[in-house]
Order: sequence, then structure tokens, then C-alpha cells
Amino acid sequence: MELALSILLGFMIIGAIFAIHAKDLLSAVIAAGIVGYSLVICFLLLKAPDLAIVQIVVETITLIIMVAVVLDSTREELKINIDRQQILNISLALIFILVLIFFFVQAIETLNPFGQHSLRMASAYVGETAAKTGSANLVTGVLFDFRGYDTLGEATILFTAAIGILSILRIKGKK
Amino acid sequence: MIVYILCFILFLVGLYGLITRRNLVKIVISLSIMEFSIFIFLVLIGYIDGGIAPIVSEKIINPEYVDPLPQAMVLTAIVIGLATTAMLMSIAIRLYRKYKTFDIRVIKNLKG
Amino acid sequence: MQGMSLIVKKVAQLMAGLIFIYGIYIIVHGHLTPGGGFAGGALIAGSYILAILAYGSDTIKLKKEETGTSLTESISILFALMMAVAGFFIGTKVFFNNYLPAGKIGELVSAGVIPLYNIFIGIEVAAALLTIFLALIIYKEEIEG
Amino acid sequence: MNSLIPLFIILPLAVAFIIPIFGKLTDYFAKTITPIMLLILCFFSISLLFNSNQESYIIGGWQPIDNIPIGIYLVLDGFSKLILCIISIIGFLVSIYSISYINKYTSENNFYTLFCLMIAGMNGVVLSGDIFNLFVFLEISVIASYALVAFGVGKNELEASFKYQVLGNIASFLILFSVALLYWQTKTLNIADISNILKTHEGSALLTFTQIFLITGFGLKAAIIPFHAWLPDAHSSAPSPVSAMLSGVLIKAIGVYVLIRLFFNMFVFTYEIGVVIAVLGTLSMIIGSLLAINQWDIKRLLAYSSISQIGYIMLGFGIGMMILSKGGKESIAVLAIAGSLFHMVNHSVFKGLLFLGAGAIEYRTNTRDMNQLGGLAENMPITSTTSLGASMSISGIPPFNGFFSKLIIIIAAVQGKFYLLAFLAVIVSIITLAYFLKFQKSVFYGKNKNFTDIKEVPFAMSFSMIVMLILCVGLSILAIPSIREVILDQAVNSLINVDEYINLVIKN
Repeated sequence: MELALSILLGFMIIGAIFAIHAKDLLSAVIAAGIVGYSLVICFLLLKAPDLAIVQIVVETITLIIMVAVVLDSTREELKINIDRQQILNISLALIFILVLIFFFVQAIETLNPFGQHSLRMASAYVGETAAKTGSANLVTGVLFDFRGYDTLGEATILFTAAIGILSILRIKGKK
Repeated sequence: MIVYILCFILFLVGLYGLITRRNLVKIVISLSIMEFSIFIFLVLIGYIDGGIAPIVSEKIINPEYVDPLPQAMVLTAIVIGLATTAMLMSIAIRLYRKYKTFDIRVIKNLKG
Repeated sequence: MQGMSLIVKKVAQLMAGLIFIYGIYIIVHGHLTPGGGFAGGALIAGSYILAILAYGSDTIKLKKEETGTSLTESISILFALMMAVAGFFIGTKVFFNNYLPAGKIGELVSAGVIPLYNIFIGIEVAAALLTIFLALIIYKEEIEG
Repeated sequence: MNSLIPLFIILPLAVAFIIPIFGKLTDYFAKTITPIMLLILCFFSISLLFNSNQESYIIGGWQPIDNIPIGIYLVLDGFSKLILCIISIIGFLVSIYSISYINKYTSENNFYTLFCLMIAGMNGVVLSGDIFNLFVFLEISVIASYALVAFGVGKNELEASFKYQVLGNIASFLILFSVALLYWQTKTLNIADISNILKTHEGSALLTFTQIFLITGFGLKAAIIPFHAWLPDAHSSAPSPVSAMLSGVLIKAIGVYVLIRLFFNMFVFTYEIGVVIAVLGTLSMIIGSLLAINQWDIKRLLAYSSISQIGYIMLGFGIGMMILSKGGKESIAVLAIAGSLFHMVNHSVFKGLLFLGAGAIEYRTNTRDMNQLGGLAENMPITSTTSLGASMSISGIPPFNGFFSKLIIIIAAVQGKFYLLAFLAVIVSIITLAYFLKFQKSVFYGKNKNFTDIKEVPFAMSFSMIVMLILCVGLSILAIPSIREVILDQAVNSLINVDEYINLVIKN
């Protein structure tokens, strides 16, 4: 299990690097989409069918929006001259990243390894959720009953984004 | 352990793209890659070896489920990610109309 | 935006219908099988988007559609909020209380208010995603025109 | 359980959802319902402030099992009462002001919808006792503010909003990542429960890692110095009422408030964290004010000065933390923290007023460039007087509130033997006076070159500004010990006594 996931994550990292370096914006967007679809397989491997369904649909819609924007504007990536500024940027980024990885590896050493976790808050949700909420799908039970308040917030975020996009895409801002 | 580290590397790949790229669309892509890595990380935290998907059925006796709470959190986070990506893209297309380019080195009216 | 060829249109018509029905199935069975309001709502929005992409946005009067989706969105999320506020008055008088009987696990009508939330959130998500998509499409057209 | 705390979230959300439905019927629907809603919240929050009840509210009524909280908690203690009060009062005044101001823009209903959503998000953050719920409501308020910054849809607004969104998203990811790390360590999301578990933990490397991520994330939201890049652009490009909300309330409610809440009530704070916060605060204070001197755009100057004033607030909290963790005199720490809270209240009032004044100038003259303005005092007496008062308040001239809060922070620094910090705070105060003198002189006094025939702003706008000026003077009474005890010390106590916060949520 851990091996399969590691290989999948390795592919995702390669896909992500390709998406960042692609010369054509359309292929960059599609590569990012493929990374997103690999996420679906990860979710299925990790026993999260709910997330897999949501992610596959949401990724499709995101991809449609991004492809629409790219096709509507330009597909060409900018020419980046490898000048001193750029080299400085890249090397700084790499150093920063190496330092972060070093600290992260140090930090997570003490914690439980893959697949061995205990439950605390969630033990109540798993134990008798079904009996209390009556929902056979425990994730839905958590989402709409124990943490229904979060879900209202989440729906509000989509509402906010829709209203926000309607206001951003107005033709004229000021009278 | 290696899975968590790979996850973190995916996060940092997004960060690297964010620092080095100069294209609005590439910046949005980098941000969504960072987002993906956090989703996997959260689900990994909830995974239990030998656990089954959190759906109650009477056929299975004495089941051990994976942790449903991180899954609910990721579901919320996915929708938030969709909202932020859509906002970013709408601003990017609007900026493209005004400047005819996606280059952030050209788009800099504000300084100082 | 121009529509696509006849074959694409016919196939899209068929597929859009199927996806729409599947979305409704996912919403209604949200408390029993994987999926729920979010997945189903996004599927319904996807079916509309598929049809719009195949037929081209010229065929429908989009300006009107947009106000329609935006209104649907507001109304459905208002209903979801009202359901939550109703918890103040029914049952143990707490915000977000699940005041309907839980019923028997595994039946379609069970789990108290969860299926109702699923339906309202599903409509809200579908309308919101459609609003976002239509806003992008309409903006594009008015600049060119 | 008959408490009405959830009204703070329900009312703004309901208004936000109703406006798109009925707003098309008449132009005045949104313009009347928003101020009315906020006025109700004002009275409610003020009545809570004078009532020493602290309470927690379980959403959905899920009682804890084995002393493990399983529902989402809303927690109302002294600190959150204070911030709720600020949000409602400033929100009410700004919404009144917007009635006239927003006439310049199209689709006013969307403006009010987003405004209500921003208020709802901030109230949710302040009340939440659950770290993931806090993240969700934080996202509501920042997404609404992204859209509000870009509301004018000009080149500058869109660019500022894009920058703001990119940095804001990074901050959100860091926060979500640290929520994940915290869940990994403690297997719970409730702040009080996490605090209970962390008390027994040894300080591990992962905990430090999480704390660094959290400081970076919320530092980006609060625009402390190394993370400030978005603030001047976003706050100067937004419509003026929105700038007043962003600078006056948003960076405090979702940046400083959460940072302080988490580090006082969730983590066991150490001396190092106190040092980090005090150093970041001092840096913000100095660099923000130095950058502000060179600005010739009114709103950019005010935006940089916001960074500098946030520095003062962080400095006070940092001093308090350092003293408490070293086991020093508690009375000095209380003084420092009370000074910070006082300055937080004051800053939202006078910075809000200054941005509203800048908006009034822009409303009549359509420019923000100080070189073109001058001599407006004759034509716009109300704007001139109110903004003079606010400038004096922010630079610490005695009868105004800004003087007392800065004085308290400086006294605490001297008593705690941080003489360098006290000295720097005095110097920055003098620099602040310098750039506000420049602002006053070049905008309201001197020779009126271009705008000789402009009028005073409409009533709704001048009303808000006058009320805010009265607040500027009136808030000075908080410096009187007996009144301070009622309002500020309540908040300080809920921060210092960690056990009290835990007991509020987990009742034994």
C-alpha cells in the first residue's frame, strides 16, 4: 500500500514539475489536471470514495474553467531570460526548499508511522454515529450533523465566490 | 514515513513554481498543486491500515473504519480550493484583457 | 461561442441527461452511498456546462440564465440556513439541531434532516458553479461584441 | 442553552442571502437592511461587554463523550467580546458611510452582500472554538475581501487583488497545513482540548514546526513586516469604506486576534515565542513608519501607517508573553497586554476614520495625490476637523485615545526593563507625528491650487466621521482604572488564565 502510494506520489511530483516548466500553457494546465486526477486514485487507495467522487467532478470543472481561460487568451509561455536575477531566484528557492525538507524530516520522526493512527475526537463519530444521526455514510453524517456548521460555511464560500466573480467580471466598475 | 515526505515535496514543488514563475496562469497552477498536497496529507493522517471506507453496512461484522473526520475536512477544503481557483482565474482573464499579457513583470502599476 | 458538429451535439444531449439524472441520484442517496450534496450538485452543473459547450452559447439567451442561477443559489442557501435556524425552535432548541427522527439505517427516508440539507446544498452548489461558468462565458462575449 | 450567540453569524448571513433575492425590487433595500442589522449587533455586543458572563455554546447540542468535545463550540470570553464590539461598531458606521459613497460604483447590491459576508466571516472567526471551523470562516471573510478589493475593476484594483489573493492563499495553505499537523499530534480539533493535550506534551520539534507555520500564516494575514507586501496595494486600491474595514478590523480580527488567541490559549507559550513576536512587532513598527514617510498617495501613507501601528499591538503582546514566561511580575504583563488591547480598539477607530476621510477627499476631488491637493480645510470643514482629530490621535497627542494606549505600552516596557523597546516606541511615535503633519499640511492647509469650488460630503458620510471622532475622544475614558477594569481587564484575564478558557469549554 505504502509502496503504491509512493510511486503514485512520485508520478504526481513529476507531473507537477512538468506543469510548472511546460512551454505551452495549455499543456501546463492539462498536466496540472492530470495531477489532480491522480489525486482521485490516491483517495480511492486511501478508502475515501466520497472524496474521490467530489474531486473528480471538481477537477473536471476547474479544468474546464482553466482551459477556457487559456484558449481565450494566449497559449504561449513567457520567455524567461536566464539572467542573474533568475539564477539567484532559483537557487534561493532551492536552498529554502532543502532547509524546509530537512526540518520536516526532523520534525515528523517522533510521530506514528503510516497507517497507524489512533482516534480521539473521531472515535465518537465512528462508534455510534450511525445510531445517532441515522446516516449510513459516516462522512455525510460528520459533514451535515456533527459539523454541519462547517458545511454551511463551505456552501457560503461558494456563494461568496459566485457573487465575487459576478462583481469582478462586471463590464463597468464605476458610473 | 516516505509518503509524508513525498507529500511535503509536492507542496514544495508548488512553492518553487510560485517563487520562480512569472506567468499568472503558472502561478495559479502552482497554488493548486500546493493545495493537492495538503489534501493527500490530511487523508493520510486519517488512514488506518486494514480499515474500510466509512460506510456502515450490516454485512461486515466488527468493522474498523478509517477516520471520517479528515475526509470531511478535505471535502470542505476541496470546495474552498475550487472557489479560490475560480476567483484567481477570473482576475487573471480580466488582467489579460487590460494588458494583453500574463506577465507579472509588465503588470506593475503599483509600486513603492 | 460557436456550437460544435451535429454528432457532438446529439451525444452531448444524451450524456447531459444521463449525468443530470446521476447527479440527482447521488444527492438523494447522499446519506447512504458515497457522494452527497457537493458531488451531486457539481455533477448537475457539469451536465449543464456540457450542453452549453456542445451547443455553443449563442443558442440560449445567457444573460437571463445567469440571473436565474444566481437567484436559485441565493434561495436554496437561504433555505439551508433556515433549516439550521429552525433548530432554535424545534427539539432541544439548539442551532443546527437534527430535529427529525433518525429512522432506520439504510433506508432512503432516514437520518433526520441530513437528506434535506443534501438537497438544498446540492441545488446551491449546482447554481453557484453554473453562475461562475456563465459569468466567464458572458464576459468573453461582451468584450468581443 | 438558550443563549443567542449564534445570532452574530446568522443575522449577517441571512441578510447576505436575502439581498440578492429582494435587492432588485428597490434600490434602498440593501442600503437600509445592512445598517439596521449591524445596529442590532452593536447593541447586542455592547450589552454582552458590560455583562461579565462567559459562556460556550455547542452547535447541534452534541454533549462531550468521556470529556472529549465532539461538536463545534462557540466560545464567548472577554477577548472575543471586545473584538465583536469593534467589528459591529466600525461595521455599522462604515455601512452608513457607504450609502452615499457607493453611488459611484455599479451593482451596489453585490457590494452589500459581500460586506455582510465579510462581517459574518469575521464574527465566525472570533467566536469559533474549533480550529478547522475557524479556518472555514476565515476563508469566507478573506474571499469576500478579495472581491471587495477588486470592486472598482480598474487596472490597479485587479492587480492589487491578484497579489492579495496569491499571498492570502499561501497563508491559507500554511494554516491548513498546520491544522493538519495539529490534528496529527492531538487527534482533535477543539482548541481547548488541544491545549489540554499539549500541556502534558514535551516540546517536540514538530510543535515548533507547527508554530512557525502558524506564525507565518497569520503573520501574512496580519501583514507583519516580512509578510507585508500585499497590504499597501490592497488597502490603497480598495473602495475607501472597504479600506476602512480592512485596515480597521479585518487584519485584527483574522490576523492578530487568532495569533494571540492560539499562542495564549492553545500553545504553552515559551520565552522564544515572546521574543519572536516582540521582534516582529518592533520591526513592523519601525519599517512601516519609515516607509510611510515617502508616500505621496494619501491611502498608501495610511496603509503603511497601519503596518506600523500593528507593530505596536504585537509589541505589547510580545512584552506580556516575555514577562509571563519568565515568571516576572504579573501586574506588568497585565499592563502590557491591556495596553495592546486598548491600542487595538483605538487603532480600529482612528484608522477607520482616517480612511473614511481619505475616501471623502477622493469622493469630491477624484484624486489621492498629495501634490495636487491643498487648502481643503475651507471647503470641507467636517472632513478636515475629523481627520485632524484622528491624526492627532494616531500620533499620540494627549486628549485623544491614541496617547493613552501608547503610553500604557511604553510604561509597561519601561517597567519590564525593556528600555530599548520603549525608546524605539517613542521614536516611532515621533516619526508618526511627522508624517501625519505632512499629510495634514499638504491636504487641508496651504494653498488651494486646483479645487476651489468643491462642497462638503453628503450627510451620511459626514455623520459616520463625526461619530468616529466622538469615539476617538470618548475612548480615552478606558484609561481610567475603574472603567479599564470592567472592559479591558476582563479580556486580559481570559487571555492570561489558560485554565479558565479550558474550563469554559470542557466542564468537569
